[in-house]
Amino acid sequence: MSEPRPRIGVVTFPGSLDDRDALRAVALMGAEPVSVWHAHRSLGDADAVILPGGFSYGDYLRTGAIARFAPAMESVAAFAAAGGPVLGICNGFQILCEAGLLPGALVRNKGLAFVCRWLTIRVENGEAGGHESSGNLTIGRRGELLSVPIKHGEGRFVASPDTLERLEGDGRVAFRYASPGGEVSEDFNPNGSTASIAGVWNEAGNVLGLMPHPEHAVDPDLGPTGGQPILQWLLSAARARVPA
Amino acid sequence: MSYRVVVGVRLKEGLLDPQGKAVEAALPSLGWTNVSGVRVGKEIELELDAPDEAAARAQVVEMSERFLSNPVIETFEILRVSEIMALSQSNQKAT
Amino acid sequence: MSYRVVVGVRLKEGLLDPQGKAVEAALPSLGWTNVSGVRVGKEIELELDAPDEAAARAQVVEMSERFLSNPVIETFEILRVSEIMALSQSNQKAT
Amino acid sequence: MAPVGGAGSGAGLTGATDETQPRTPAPPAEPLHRTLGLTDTEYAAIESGLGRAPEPTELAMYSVMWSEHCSYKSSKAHLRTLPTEGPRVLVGPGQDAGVVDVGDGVACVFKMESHSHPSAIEPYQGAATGVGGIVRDVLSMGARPAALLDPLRFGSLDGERNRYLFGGVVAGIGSYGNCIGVPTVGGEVKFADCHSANPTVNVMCLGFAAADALLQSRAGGPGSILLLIGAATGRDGIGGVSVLASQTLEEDAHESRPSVQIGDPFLEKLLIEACLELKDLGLLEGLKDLGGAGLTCAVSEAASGVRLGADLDLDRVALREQGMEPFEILISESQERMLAIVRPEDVGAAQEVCAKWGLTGAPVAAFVDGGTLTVRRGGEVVASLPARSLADEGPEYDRPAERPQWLDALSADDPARAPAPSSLEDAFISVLGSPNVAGTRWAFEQYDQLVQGQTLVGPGADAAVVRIEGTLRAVAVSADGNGRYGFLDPYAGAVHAVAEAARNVAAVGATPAAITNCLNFGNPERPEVMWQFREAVRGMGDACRAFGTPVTGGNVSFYNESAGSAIYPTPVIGMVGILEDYRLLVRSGFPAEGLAIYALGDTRPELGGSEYAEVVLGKVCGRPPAVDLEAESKLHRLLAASSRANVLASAHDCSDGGIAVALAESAINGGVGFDVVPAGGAAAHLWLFSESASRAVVAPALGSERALEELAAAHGVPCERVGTTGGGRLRFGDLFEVSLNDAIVVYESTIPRLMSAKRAAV
Ligand SMILES: Nc1ncnc2c1ncn2[C@@H]1O[C@H](COP(=O)(O)OP(=O)(O)O)[C@@H](O)[C@H]1O
Ligand SMILES: [Mg+2]
Repeated sequence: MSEPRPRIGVVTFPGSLDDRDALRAVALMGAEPVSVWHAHRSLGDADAVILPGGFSYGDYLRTGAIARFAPAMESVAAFAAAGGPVLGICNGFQILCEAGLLPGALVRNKGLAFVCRWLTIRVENGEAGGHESSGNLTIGRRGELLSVPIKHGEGRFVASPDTLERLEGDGRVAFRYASPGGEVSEDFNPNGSTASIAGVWNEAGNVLGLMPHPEHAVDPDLGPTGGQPILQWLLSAARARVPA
Repeated sequence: MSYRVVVGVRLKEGLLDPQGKAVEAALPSLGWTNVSGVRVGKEIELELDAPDEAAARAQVVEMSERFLSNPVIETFEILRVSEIMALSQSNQKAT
Repeated sequence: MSYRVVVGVRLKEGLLDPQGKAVEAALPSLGWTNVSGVRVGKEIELELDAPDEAAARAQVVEMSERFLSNPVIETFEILRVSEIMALSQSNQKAT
Repeated sequence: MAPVGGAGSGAGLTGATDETQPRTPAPPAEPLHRTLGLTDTEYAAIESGLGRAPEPTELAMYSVMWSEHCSYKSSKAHLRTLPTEGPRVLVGPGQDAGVVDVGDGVACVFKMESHSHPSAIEPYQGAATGVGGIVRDVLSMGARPAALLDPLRFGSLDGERNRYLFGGVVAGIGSYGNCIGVPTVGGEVKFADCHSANPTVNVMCLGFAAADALLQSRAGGPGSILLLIGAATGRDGIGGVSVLASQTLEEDAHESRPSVQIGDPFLEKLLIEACLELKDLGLLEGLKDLGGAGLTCAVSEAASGVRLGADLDLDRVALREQGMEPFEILISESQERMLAIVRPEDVGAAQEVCAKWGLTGAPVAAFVDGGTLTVRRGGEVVASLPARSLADEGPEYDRPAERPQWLDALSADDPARAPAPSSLEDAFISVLGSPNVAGTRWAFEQYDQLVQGQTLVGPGADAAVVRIEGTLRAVAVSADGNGRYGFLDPYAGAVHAVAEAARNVAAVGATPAAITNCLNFGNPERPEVMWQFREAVRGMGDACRAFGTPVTGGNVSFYNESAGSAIYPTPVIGMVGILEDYRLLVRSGFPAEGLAIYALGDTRPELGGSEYAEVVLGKVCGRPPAVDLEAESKLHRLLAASSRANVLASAHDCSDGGIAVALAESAINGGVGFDVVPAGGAAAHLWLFSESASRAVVAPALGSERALEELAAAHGVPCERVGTTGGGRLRFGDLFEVSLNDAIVVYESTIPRLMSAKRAAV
């Protein structure tokens, strides 16, 4: 018997842009892609959910500020509370922060300009909690390097000192921007993120948000494939929920 | 009654405001060497119906807390609340 | 003297304000059905040294015309000018 | 406050004056038609066509439709000489965008347009709305917009205003393209002093559709309903078409404030999705974008296209502002609007799709028999005109053209005769670090290059390559122009632009298929400009015929001049090529050490109009390099054949800066240095910097050297081994060498350094 094919839901908000890319990427990774419409409460029986990149509601007012009130977000919140795996990519990360499902916020890049480039991120905690398991439910070992693209104008992660302390202490910083050799420094911080943070986990470890775009780094014909381990985590977490 | 309200939404103190910094850095070369502490935030203007000014203000405070600002990164301030005269009275002073 | 000045910079009337429109469109579903005319602009706060309030205001007007606003599409308004007390006197009223 | 109602507000019609002013019409210094930019002859033609004097509203409609921008009155006669047909062309000029068949049932829709005039006044919004406009052109053919390119030209970045314009334009293109989810995959950034007051902002969009599911803007029959979808109509760009685009920018350009428009890319994204969903559901007979001249243009063209008339009810148009006059609604250029042509029974279903995307779809007009466009407001007829007369019967001029005398002296001054530079290394660094040659990462990192997930090659290469989902095919696309060549010889400049665009497309292994173009010129009422234009169109046509790449469409931007001083006559060519198997794509960087390097094509002592002449000798003079169209075609065929035979490890065309720059870019892009032996002895600078046409620098895959030589011989292309890849240095034999790292710094830091001089921040 082959492994069950998990259903991965991708929520399309008005202004979502990388929704079709996320659907294509999870299909390429072996999942069944499921489109979810922002105005509906149904998540389409998804085993995991992606909030994709883009400019939901034009990023007007604040990134994610309007999308987080969508009916589908009530379902996403309930799904996450019940332990369902949720991945927020770029605008999806911003929406999760606005919705309070992840701590902190994402503000304008330090350099003020939109930045689109391939770069390296370092895995800090391949799963939340700082421990390292070796199974499918981890993205990778600490220090592992992934080549992924970023493309955003508001990706500078900020949080209160308390929150930051907790994130670091609880092993919930998922990724940091790094040099190609894995060194973390301001020279390789593309947006001025606090402590070069590129992605964070929620407390329960089932919600992950990151600014880089793993869905654009899965197809070897297009470039490096550093997105695969990230989506693999989501697929594995989803598979674990598929009733046997 | 109709009120026009102006809300200012600002990045919290202590958060880096690169836009403010860029403005501040550009000013001296334009001849202003006497300016500091520049912060760039948002100004949101809106009109709303409310029974009285206090109610209008209270509603905008709630709106700002829940939606117009993000308390993780921003503070807000109601900068102005003014009554909008009905059109037929537009040239009269309110009593 | 030091003054803290707040300037509002807005899109000219008549020009489309996509941000204001999006905010306005979102409000009813959040329960505010009584809001209209939303415009989102910039609020710029700064501190400057000037001999007196009138001078401070005049300088900020010039700065706004030349630099803080883009006269092609924006207008501005000085929303507030307040004197900054020296630290030792911060709890006293200015005379 | 500056009074509203300057150049841009269609002064003379009541509604155009400032709302707060009492509406006392200004004393009529001039007849209305002249104020609106119509000549006495044009007015007479309108009057005799109608058999009566036009009402002011009608006159306003004619003035925008018969403007240069909409009627192509100065250029039409010349454009007609262009080759427009070929086996791959599905739709040629005359529609909103051209279409070629790329195989496997897929059509590629593409078009280029200028937004230079609005960008000169408000760079961010001007460029942003330019992107919006060209995207809607592609959308109107039923294609999903899939890629953007942005050929840009500015004055020197030493000037503060030029930095502001460049920064604003790039940010504006990024803001719009990024927000609608269309990747920006290529473009050009060039600098010349003649662009200081007149930046050139061209934008190209391409999209894909099933070849059997293209939409037509000529569609529908009597009774068909025209649904206006998208933004509410405001006083945007009132007079923008005829005034902004058809009159030379003067010092007081900022007075035309009301003509600046603000784009709403979020709304555009919704519009794209709604229109494509309408099409997929079979609810559309046809689709038209609203651009220049707004509703007047869209409705009259739609009706005239099917030889019908239309009843247009302005009461049904959703308005953003109060008190709008009929003429304002008719000619408003508010962005983010489309006109869908639907069967009456489908109106309800179509409106539901609009509502799903949060848009209104208002049935503003219906086609009627008889050819008359009748416009009503509050039940009253405000205009009643033959639709054809607006859309298709505009004036046409054969304007006088004359070769300027000043060209003789320039042509005679051949930079190849100047003494060799005292230091070849310094000359090389100057050329590599010239803003026209240096890397444009500063700009293209502000663009989303990846969204939609099909970008095989993005900005910074010869041609961008975009994969076609579900097939092995890809489209290669390049946008190119050469202002200096055009200035020195407009015929040659156009030939070079087409040749370079085709060469770029061929360098990645694709076969050039067809072009779109944007012709950027000065004031056509000046004979010397008209001569430049005529020559450029002739050159473009000749080159396209020689390469078998027909012209599927384009755009003409005149009046790019201030105080009698025009921009370089600059045709910008958007070339589309087809790659049958994207896995055979050839990249421009040296991928490995120890590969042989070959120069394809002949290098002659040609420095006229070259980058070397400008940055090292400080002059723009001489004759542009000769182009042998047959030799150029052979090179394209060789490059495509080499890709098919999988012989090449890298290929890069030779253009600005010559072989020296081509080699350096291959090294920088691949991260691998080289050692070459320059030819030419004492005149090595001619070999290094000559810009002879029809050349490329290639590295065959290890073991494929003979295969390349044989292919080249079979194609009749000179092919000479010049060196070997490897090491961390760019080594030009015994002449000089530069470390790869230093070269990267020179190449990558030029534009960021110039832009950091000081930034306008807010
Ligand atoms: N330089 C050109 N070469 C060929 N065709 C052109 C050129 N300029 C304009 N055209 C064609 O003329 C028609 C009108 O162009 P334009 O008014 O720019 O179209 P639209 O209003 O749809 O953007 C189009 O079909 C366009 O392709
Ligand atoms: Mg069009």
